[in-house]
Amino acid sequence: DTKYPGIGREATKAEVAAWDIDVRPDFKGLPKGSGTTARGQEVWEGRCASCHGTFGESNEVFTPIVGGTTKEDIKTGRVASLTSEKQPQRTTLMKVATVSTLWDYIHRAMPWNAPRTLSVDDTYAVLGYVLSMAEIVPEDFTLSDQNIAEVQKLMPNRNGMTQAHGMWNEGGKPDVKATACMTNCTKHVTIGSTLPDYARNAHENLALQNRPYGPFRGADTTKPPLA
Amino acid sequence: DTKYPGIGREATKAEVAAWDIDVRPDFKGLPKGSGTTARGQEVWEGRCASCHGTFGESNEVFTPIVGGTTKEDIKTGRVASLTSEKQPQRTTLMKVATVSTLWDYIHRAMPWNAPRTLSVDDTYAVLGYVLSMAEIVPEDFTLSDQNIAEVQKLMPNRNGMTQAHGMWNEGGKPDVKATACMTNCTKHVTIGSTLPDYARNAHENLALQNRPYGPFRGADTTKPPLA
Amino acid sequence: ALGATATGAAIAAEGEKVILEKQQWQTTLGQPVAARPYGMPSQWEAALQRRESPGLTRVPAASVAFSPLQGFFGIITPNGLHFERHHQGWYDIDPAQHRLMVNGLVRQEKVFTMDDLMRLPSVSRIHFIECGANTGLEWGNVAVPSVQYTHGMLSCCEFTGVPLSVLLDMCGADLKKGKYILAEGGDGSGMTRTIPMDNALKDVLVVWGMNGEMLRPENGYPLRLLVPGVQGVSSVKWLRRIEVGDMPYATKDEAVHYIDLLPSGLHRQYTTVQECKSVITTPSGGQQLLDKGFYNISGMAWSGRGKIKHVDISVDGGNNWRRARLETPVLSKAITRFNMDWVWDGSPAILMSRATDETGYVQPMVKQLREVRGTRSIYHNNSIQAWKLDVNGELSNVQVG
Amino acid sequence: ALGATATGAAIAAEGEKVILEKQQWQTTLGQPVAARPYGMPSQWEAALQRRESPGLTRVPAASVAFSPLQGFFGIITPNGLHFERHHQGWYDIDPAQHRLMVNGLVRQEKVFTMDDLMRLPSVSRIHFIECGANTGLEWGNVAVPSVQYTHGMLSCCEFTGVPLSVLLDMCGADLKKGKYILAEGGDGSGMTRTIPMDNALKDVLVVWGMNGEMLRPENGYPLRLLVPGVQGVSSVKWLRRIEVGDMPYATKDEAVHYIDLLPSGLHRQYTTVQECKSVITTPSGGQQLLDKGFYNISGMAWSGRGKIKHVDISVDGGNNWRRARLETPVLSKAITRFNMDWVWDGSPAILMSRATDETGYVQPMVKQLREVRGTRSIYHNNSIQAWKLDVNGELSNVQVG
Ligand code: HEC
Ligand code: HEC
Ligand SMILES: [Ca+2]
Ligand SMILES: [Ca+2]
Ligand SMILES: [Ca+2]
Ligand SMILES: [Ca+2]
Ligand SMILES: [Ca+2]
Ligand SMILES: [Ca+2]
Ligand SMILES: [Co+2]
Ligand SMILES: [Co+2]
Repeated sequence: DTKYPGIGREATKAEVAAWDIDVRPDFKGLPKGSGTTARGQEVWEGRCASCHGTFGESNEVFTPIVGGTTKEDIKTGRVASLTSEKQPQRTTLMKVATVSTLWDYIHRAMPWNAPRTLSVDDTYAVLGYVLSMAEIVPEDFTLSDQNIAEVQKLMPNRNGMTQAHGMWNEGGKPDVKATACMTNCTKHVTIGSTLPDYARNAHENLALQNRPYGPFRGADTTKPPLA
Repeated sequence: DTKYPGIGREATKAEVAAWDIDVRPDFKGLPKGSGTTARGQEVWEGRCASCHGTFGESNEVFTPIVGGTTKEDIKTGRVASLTSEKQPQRTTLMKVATVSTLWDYIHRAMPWNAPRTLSVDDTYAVLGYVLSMAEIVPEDFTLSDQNIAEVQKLMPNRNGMTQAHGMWNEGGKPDVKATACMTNCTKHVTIGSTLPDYARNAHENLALQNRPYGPFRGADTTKPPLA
Repeated sequence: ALGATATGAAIAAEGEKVILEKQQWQTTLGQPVAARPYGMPSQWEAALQRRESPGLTRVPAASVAFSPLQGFFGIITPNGLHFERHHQGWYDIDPAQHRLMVNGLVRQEKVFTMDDLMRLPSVSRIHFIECGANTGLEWGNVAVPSVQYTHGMLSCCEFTGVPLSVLLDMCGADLKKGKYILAEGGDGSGMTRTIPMDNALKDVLVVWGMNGEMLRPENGYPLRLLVPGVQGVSSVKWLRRIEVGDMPYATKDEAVHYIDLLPSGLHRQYTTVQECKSVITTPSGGQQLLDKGFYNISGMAWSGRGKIKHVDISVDGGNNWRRARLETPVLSKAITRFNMDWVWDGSPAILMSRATDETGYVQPMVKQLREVRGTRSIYHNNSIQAWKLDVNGELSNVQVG
Repeated sequence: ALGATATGAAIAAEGEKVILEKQQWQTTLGQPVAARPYGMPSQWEAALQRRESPGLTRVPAASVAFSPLQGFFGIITPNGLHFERHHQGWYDIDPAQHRLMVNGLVRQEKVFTMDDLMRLPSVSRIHFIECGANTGLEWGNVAVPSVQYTHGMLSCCEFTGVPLSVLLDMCGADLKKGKYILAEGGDGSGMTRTIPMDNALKDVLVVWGMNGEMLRPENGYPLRLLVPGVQGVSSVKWLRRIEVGDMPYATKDEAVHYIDLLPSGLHRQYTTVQECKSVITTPSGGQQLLDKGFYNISGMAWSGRGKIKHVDISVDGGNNWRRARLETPVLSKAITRFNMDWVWDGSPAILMSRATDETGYVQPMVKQLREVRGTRSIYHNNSIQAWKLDVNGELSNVQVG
């Protein structure tokens, strides 16, 4: 470099290969390989289920991965339960539109306590197994770099994303436009929501989360408010 | 207070008396009292000499208090040794112009490890003794609020201060005026002073005082500079 | 009844003992310099800590520790109290072992050491970082009791580093095809985020310095990205790689999280700008006023779209508003501290602040956001916060309207 | 020969192990949030500490601990590394026991608790504090090896507090007769300093907040005065009393110290303004360059008389100068960070910086100061600092001219 002599060096091919592990929605970066759901089940039960549950349903360590998607969703590419108040949690498969995201992330970061220890083939296998639990692919399936683009077409929420908003770029158009009224702005002030009683002390005693001197104390939330 | 209701309260007379201990050059704030040089010697030897030396000459804990002033200085009110390169240290009495300063400070802060434990009379006594060591007052003297103004007239450096400078106030006139020459400013760059060899490692190893990474290391000052 | 207090208590006629009697710190010798070569807060400041919100996450290494904004002053976040958000725990990486790689659509793929990076032309800038999920707990209803938990995923620091544009320039990035960059972290999560190239070239920094010293391990030591004005997750910590590409990457934290569910069932993807927002930090939820009288209402305002223009404060639930004083400096994509005089007469009050940024955008009521985005958005809740002050002097979290 | 380095070392053909092999922090789970509810710097930052200068003082409770400026970034001083200067040691005073008294020429003498003070209208401002004796070791000859010891009694923080004018107003200060105030500390030294009333009314603050949190005990917790632009000793720590008076007080630290000996034998008294000054902090004395090539020259500039207008840098001992970039914000009586690109070709060099403030005052050479003030001044040495770079890559402290 003539502008900044002496700084930085060429990356070697092997170095780039070692670190450039991302996989994009167009599958750029996806390594060749494959894995069966049978092998996937082994991996899942051996290395994933303890945190995510046997069926990917566990809420113990993180929100569930599997659940809330239907055969109908696979057809439409829109997860219907996302508009239902009944579905208590949004699972991973209810949200994710791109199968590449899951391949990339599992390979990059899972198992959580031993990231980057899954082989490429095992990543295909376990991802295939997760998809099979959600009945996106058959019970007996071999996911590979060859057929993953076809699987993409089955993702239940593949049509569920919009980028039609003004919030990706600084110059984007905000979607609400409030005005700065200064006087007599509301006839009746109504309180829509207050802190539930059980939440008063749910973050432990606020008296101990404020300075013991100064303009204010912390309220003693182990007791009811002062009379 | 109508502007800031609820904030602050009147100080009581006793409170102001307890804290308003400063003594000004015009002796405002000086409490009534007195002490002999004999008592002063007791206080000095019991409570001061361990740090400042029997004759106020010690350099062990702080710069000397006594020394470097003459009978002549007492007449002129200017300490002649301040212009001499021979006087190695400037003692307190060579510098201080105002006897109030010493009364205030000894009463306020000495003994160093037990400040505010000297009585008013003992403060007169020990200050008188210090002045007697410098032969500003006689060996056998009683300093008091009645005669301290007379003693002020004997302070060796009482005429030694000037306020004729531009550095007390932000708007004052600076006493040097440099110019911001940009090119060909000095024909020959001369180095007036360099770090003495013994000073290279006198602050311990600079290698351990700089980050072990980044654009620079610390020089290993336990060794000579790299060849 | 209002809480009793030392100050409120009657003073004996002669005065207070703490003044009339000499105290230990006035009559003894204190501690030497460098007793603590690296200093710590006073023993009396122990209440100000980073804290988790119970029940919010299930495992503390994929979690949040909130900053105690209720005790903060000014705009600078003390490094010891910067909020934490990790996906796979934090590391204290040896800087000598750390590398940054730039690859993808560049003329020359490169590797930089920390030695290299810190030699490059550096800049220092004060910016906020706000997690996209800040105040997310409140999209539906009031859920948490204090500003530490409503707004505590917020910081503002002076960052020092090299503009990303310098690195892209050094590697000869293809600015025609390369419309996006991917930033990747060196932790177990290998956090990856897409940043539009325009944005990357504008004001994105690769930083090592934070408030005068190196980044703290919890905040990405020795290197992180800083994407001003954009949700915190994009400011990838422990930064190890920058790739130049021609399409967004739809990474896990762009395709499964940090997406906003609309009432239609669609999710908004790549919502990143943190819109103009403010909050009163003192007095705030869970604080207790001891007395009527004068108070300084104080808070923070910020915008991902530039500078704060003004902040208005209401003490009557939004019916009437007064303009607050803004402290200097007022900087782009940085917190601005505001203050306002107030005399509390003892009657109930509802305190709210409303910020306007230099684009003219006015911080909305939550109702307005819900009209467009519904109640299940999690991210980007920049609505006006209200604190209800009761006659007993206690403030609590409420939603108005 | 230049120092060898990991970076400089030849890279194996396939590349570096730290990249080719997976590292622990990429393959394991890190530490949880709030592992440290109050955070600390990385284990790799231990070199950056406050340090005494051996031989400077005889007892460490009446001494100085210098800040490691050689490792600082930007303008904000991290609180843990703020320099220390105590006269009788430091205390961690219980804020509930601390009081501020205002007395003297006022209509109503008053006592304030911390509860009281923190309710008053507060302001936040970024200002430097420089000890009047900073760089004092160098009035005669070069004495110390690194910028930590030449310039390390310098800081710049965001302070929060109440303007002193508000307190004076509350007490009804007699502004006609009351031309001076006395500020007094609560420590054993009862540090006392006179401040002209004009100054006191203008921008002096009574502060408790420093960089977002409370002052550290070493820096006056829970309350100190902040006299912007003036030598640090006037910013009295552990502030307990303000008196309004009609003449200067000639306190020990105004009559025996912080006075400047002129060649005539006269001492200048009440010299307090810290005039315009700058220093290159990286690279600086005692640092070792590992290689030729590109470097960022970086440093700090400040003036007690206002804002920095520009900073010039010379690499040839002052013969030729180039203008440096100033980082934002540029604030009055605050540090301004400057940077300049530089390619080192391996030949000897002498690096100097020269600041100009908004009054047009140009930082002088030490020779110019000595022409007026002689060599025995101790205080207010704001002269241009020079660092000599040798062919071996080591920088050392020199005086030019
Ligand atoms: C020790 C616990 C643990 C194990 C074992 C584990 N995970 Fe996870 N997993 C987590 C946690 C925690 C997260 C959330 C991480 C975060 O916050 O970014 C997660 C996230 C995920 C996600 C993304 C879910 C979402 O909605 O963001 C997927 C997919 C996943 N894991 C798959 C796997 C697979 C496949 C395996 C085994 C190969 C596995 N996990 C093993 C704990 C675990
Ligand atoms: C334990 C040691 C110690 C003792 C005992 C002590 N002093 Fe000091 N004295 C000091 C130190 C240290 C200083 C400098 C303090 C500072 O840096 O502000 C000092 C400063 C002074 C000064 C100001 C000198 C100057 O030039 O600033 C005077 C006057 C003084 N002492 C008088 C006394 C008297 C009178 C006593 C006894 C009543 C006394 N000292 C006892 C350590 C001591
Ligand atoms: Ca190199
Ligand atoms: Ca890639
Ligand atoms: Ca009161
Ligand atoms: Ca007085
Ligand atoms: Ca997440
Ligand atoms: Ca001193
Ligand atoms: Co986040
Ligand atoms: Co000082």
